[in-house]
Amino acid sequence: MKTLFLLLGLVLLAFLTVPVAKMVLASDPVILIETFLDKEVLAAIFLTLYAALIATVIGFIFGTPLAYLLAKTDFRGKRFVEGLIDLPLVIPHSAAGIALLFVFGRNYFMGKAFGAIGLKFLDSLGGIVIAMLFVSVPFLIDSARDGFQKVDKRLENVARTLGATRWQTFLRVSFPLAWRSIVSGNILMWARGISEFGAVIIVAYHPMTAPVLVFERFETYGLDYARPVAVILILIAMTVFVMLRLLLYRGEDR
Amino acid sequence: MKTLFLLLGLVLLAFLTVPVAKMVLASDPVILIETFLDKEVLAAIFLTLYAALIATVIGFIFGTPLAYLLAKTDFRGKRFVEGLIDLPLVIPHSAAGIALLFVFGRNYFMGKAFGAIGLKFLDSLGGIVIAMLFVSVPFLIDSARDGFQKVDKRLENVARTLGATRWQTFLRVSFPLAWRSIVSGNILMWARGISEFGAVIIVAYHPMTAPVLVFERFETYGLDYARPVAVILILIAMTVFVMLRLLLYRGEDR
Amino acid sequence: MISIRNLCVEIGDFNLKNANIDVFDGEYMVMVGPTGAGKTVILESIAGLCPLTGGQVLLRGMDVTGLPPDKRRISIVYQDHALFPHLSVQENILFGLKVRKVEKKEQERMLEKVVSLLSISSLLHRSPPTLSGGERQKSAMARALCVEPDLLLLDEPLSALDPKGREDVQEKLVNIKRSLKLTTVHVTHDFEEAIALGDRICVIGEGEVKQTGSPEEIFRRPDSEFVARFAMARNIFTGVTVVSKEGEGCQFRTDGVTFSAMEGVKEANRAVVRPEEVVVSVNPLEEGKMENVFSGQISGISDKGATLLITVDLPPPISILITRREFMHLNPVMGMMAYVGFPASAVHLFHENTL
Amino acid sequence: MISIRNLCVEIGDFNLKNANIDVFDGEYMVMVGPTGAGKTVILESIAGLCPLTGGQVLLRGMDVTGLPPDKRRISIVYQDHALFPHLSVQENILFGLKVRKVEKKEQERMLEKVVSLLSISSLLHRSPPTLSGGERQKSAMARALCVEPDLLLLDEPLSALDPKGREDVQEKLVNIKRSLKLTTVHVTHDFEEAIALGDRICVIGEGEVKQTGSPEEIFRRPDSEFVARFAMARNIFTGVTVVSKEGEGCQFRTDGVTFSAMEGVKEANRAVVRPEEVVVSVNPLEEGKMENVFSGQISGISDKGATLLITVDLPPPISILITRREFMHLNPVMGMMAYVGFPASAVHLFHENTL
Repeated sequence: MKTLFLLLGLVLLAFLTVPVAKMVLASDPVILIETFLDKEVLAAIFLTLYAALIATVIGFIFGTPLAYLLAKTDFRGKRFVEGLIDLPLVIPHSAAGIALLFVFGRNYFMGKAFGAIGLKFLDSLGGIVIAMLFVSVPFLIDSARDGFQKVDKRLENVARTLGATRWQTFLRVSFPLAWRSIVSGNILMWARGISEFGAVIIVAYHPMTAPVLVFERFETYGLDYARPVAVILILIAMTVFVMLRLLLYRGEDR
Repeated sequence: MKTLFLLLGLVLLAFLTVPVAKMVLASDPVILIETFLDKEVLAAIFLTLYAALIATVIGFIFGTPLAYLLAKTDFRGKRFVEGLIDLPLVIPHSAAGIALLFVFGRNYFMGKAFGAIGLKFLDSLGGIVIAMLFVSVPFLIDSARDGFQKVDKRLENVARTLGATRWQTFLRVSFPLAWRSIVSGNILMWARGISEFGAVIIVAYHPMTAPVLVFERFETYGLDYARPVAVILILIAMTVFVMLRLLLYRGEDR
Repeated sequence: MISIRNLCVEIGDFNLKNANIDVFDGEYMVMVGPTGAGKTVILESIAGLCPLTGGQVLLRGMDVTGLPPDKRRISIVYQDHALFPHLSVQENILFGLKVRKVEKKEQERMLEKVVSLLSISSLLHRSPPTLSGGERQKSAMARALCVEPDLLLLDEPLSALDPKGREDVQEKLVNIKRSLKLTTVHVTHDFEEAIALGDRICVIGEGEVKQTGSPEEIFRRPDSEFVARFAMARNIFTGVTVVSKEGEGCQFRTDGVTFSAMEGVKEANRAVVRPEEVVVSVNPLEEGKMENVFSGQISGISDKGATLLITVDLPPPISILITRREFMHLNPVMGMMAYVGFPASAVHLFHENTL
Repeated sequence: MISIRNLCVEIGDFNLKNANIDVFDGEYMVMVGPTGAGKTVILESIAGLCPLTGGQVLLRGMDVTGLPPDKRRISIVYQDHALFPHLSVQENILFGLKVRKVEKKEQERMLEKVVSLLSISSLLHRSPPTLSGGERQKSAMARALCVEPDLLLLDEPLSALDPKGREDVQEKLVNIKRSLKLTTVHVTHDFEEAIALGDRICVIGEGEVKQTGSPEEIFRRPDSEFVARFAMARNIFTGVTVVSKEGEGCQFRTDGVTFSAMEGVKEANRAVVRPEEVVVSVNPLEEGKMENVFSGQISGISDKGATLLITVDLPPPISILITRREFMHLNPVMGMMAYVGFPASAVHLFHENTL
């Protein structure tokens, strides 16, 4: 049985890794460096990392409390709320982009409100951030919720009886103990934000993020011109992800 | 503390739900029905559901054994393999599409091999399926692995001592007990497949899946023409997801 | 004094009805009941950590039912794993003082006090996961005492420990009891532990308070079958009471034999004779020394190591606890004739509601 | 016969070195040791469920070390939660016969046999999560017996049960032992359970087999401090042996007093006197009846409910176990003078390696 399972598993692993590995390894380093130094590419990469970072910070501020409430309290309709949070995973991202435009677009509701204070979303950094936030915040919430759930209720109880207020208990016990999962959720959210394409291309074709640039080059010049950009993007995303993950797992025996 | 947390959480929930709800509720039912009966739309929706289903079946066949091995055996580099499986979550999907083309494209490696038996991937159902498979199979593997991990090792031990072979133990104990998580993983994979856009648009712009159609209408005719298609797509994805989820959770107290 | 009035708690399957418990100042109360009897829930209700469906908790006459746990000055020590794993032992102990913003000097004074009381000065800079069970338990107790609580709640403090750790922690509990005179509620499923430590004992079972009293009372004068069984009073007889004419003493008739008892209880339908209060012999017992003398066949010998249980059919079977020393002297054999005797004072009568 | 030869297992922190255990055909062996001593791991090694780092398992002389668990005919019953939750009790019991493709008629015959042996006919169509602990344990035993194993392994079969379930399951275990004469290895941390059930007892501790022998041997003639402590032989004295001139009997000198013992052990440096074999009295004991007679002050009285422990300083403190009946007769008070005595046969000597 093990042999068959191993075989099936290896086929799948190969399917997941070979295309990426082959593309990365077959690239000419000289062309990669040239591409990397291309001003348009560099700007797109910087924009992507920066926008994803902003989205993650916003997600952290608003998502962590929600994760805590979902982990530690019980209320009617909790499962419904959990379903809502997973919504962005299920909705096609191009449709999600349309939905966001429908609220944040220049002529709509929030778009008008924010427009009055000079913040516009269509084809702007703001639009990229909300698109990234929408599609990647569930990863942060899920991970942080799991982290808070793993914190023993009794530790929080003990803190309360020792005189800690709810706030003190959260800051000194729950949060530090769920820290690993929260960081891990942040990394995942950032990585997902960097890689987002469908919602971003609808909300903001320009300024161009790296995934959109890959698509544009592919559409305009074809596969061979899109490849170096794709490779650089993959390398950056993977490096950040692997490095932070190693950092996080070090010393933890799971 | 609870009030502040609730407030922050509600803002985030509103951000996630209001755009979708507003778009769905503001749609004129007549236009929705008209759009739905549009041949192009209907064909795209059918193609999307069908292709995602094939991807899920393939994912089930190859992914379940891998999930079982990851849950039940220990080996050097296990964490590395787990990292590989999460690769598609981190890689920008447009870049993933390029990578897939690089292996399955007409002039490359697997593309040639499959081409010889008449199976082509670029701009075909086959291409859509592999794009969906690539980006959504991690969801199935993660969920199935969690399910297998929750199966008490001692139940499998008892089955072995009673005379069950490894196969019998898998089929009669591990699989039935992990069933819920496996089904849940399949649903999630299917839903993710339906909603995939970035990788699909690169590998197969035509035949057009629903998420690509939304993008194309948006690019060609603008927001107002893309919206009804987006709404229909969201409604279908959500209905399927919610129904199956309810079915699965019924009678389970979690 | 802490008073629990008509406490009702419902959590999942668990349901506690109208519990009334009083603990006097400086008293060490042991609450004992089978696993799953909801003892931890009662402690959490007292501390304000779990919502009540009814009832009140009074602390020194003041109703604290509405107060949040951090305002109650009630410390709780859980059975295990309740040290903050990300803090050192010292940081754990000082946690309560730090969140209350007690000044540094006072912190040091309290730290020194509890550390010497529990003899844990060598542990202060260790991390909880590296400690043994007993060390963890002592650290958790130090943390609980450091905030000078009005009431200390202990949740099965000895159950998760190996024999060595248990002895050590039990000794520390006796120290605390003697030197601090702190009002304490200790819950356990172990009846021996209750007898050894409790000033008073409260038996919980089937979702209610079954009986409260001194160890002697619970042990020798149970007022229900549940308590009698829980206190391992193996010999519980069903029968009827016949009050004797003189008014002093009474008779209890069960299954063909009649026991003499000291005091009558109205409508008593159960008699309890503790197995360690019965004398067994292979020779006829001297009459007159004991009010109840019977003979019968030995129908069971059960070896428990240091002690053994001998069962003799009077006809109703009665179990007698003897030590191995007595066993070797007696040398009983299954089926052999034996004589058993017990004083009237060993017969305790009570009324059991049977519906 | 099943023989375990030089078994070595390493899993995480756990490390078992060179364990040698023989279990004879039809024997009921109880393996006893503290929690965390690796008893479950030994059972899993015997069943082939966990990888060995060394050693062999022989079943009826055949080396089965390399056989997968489904080819060994060894059944295991875990402490709890080991019924397949998605199958009914009947399906659970028949699981082993179904996977072995035994024919229907034979399945029915075996089912009937084990069901009547364990009296669980009323449970057959229930689902495991609805059963009580004792019912689950009996169903799991039925499932294990249904495949007619050559060896039955029981992992703490009584530990997770409440007193009622425990009595019931223990009775069933005795039934099985009597009627099937099945070779059985039962592991537990409870010494009383081991004494009550074992034909022989094997004590495991600190990663090795400490002693194997009859209950009597383990109980009265421990050969290490570990076993003595585990068997609750509270009085362990360190000293030296002085063989008396006549060659029969010997003396053991410890801390200012000298005990007479029956048999000498070479270089014995420890003496054990079990607390239940010592007599205590407030009146001087008759000389001549017992070889060892001392007097001292009562320095401790510890109440365990049915029994009590009295400590008398000889000067070395010695504990004496008495029943409550004896206690009430004796009426001892702390600091009072008391006389203690025990025969030479109660003194057991052994040699403890001290490095």
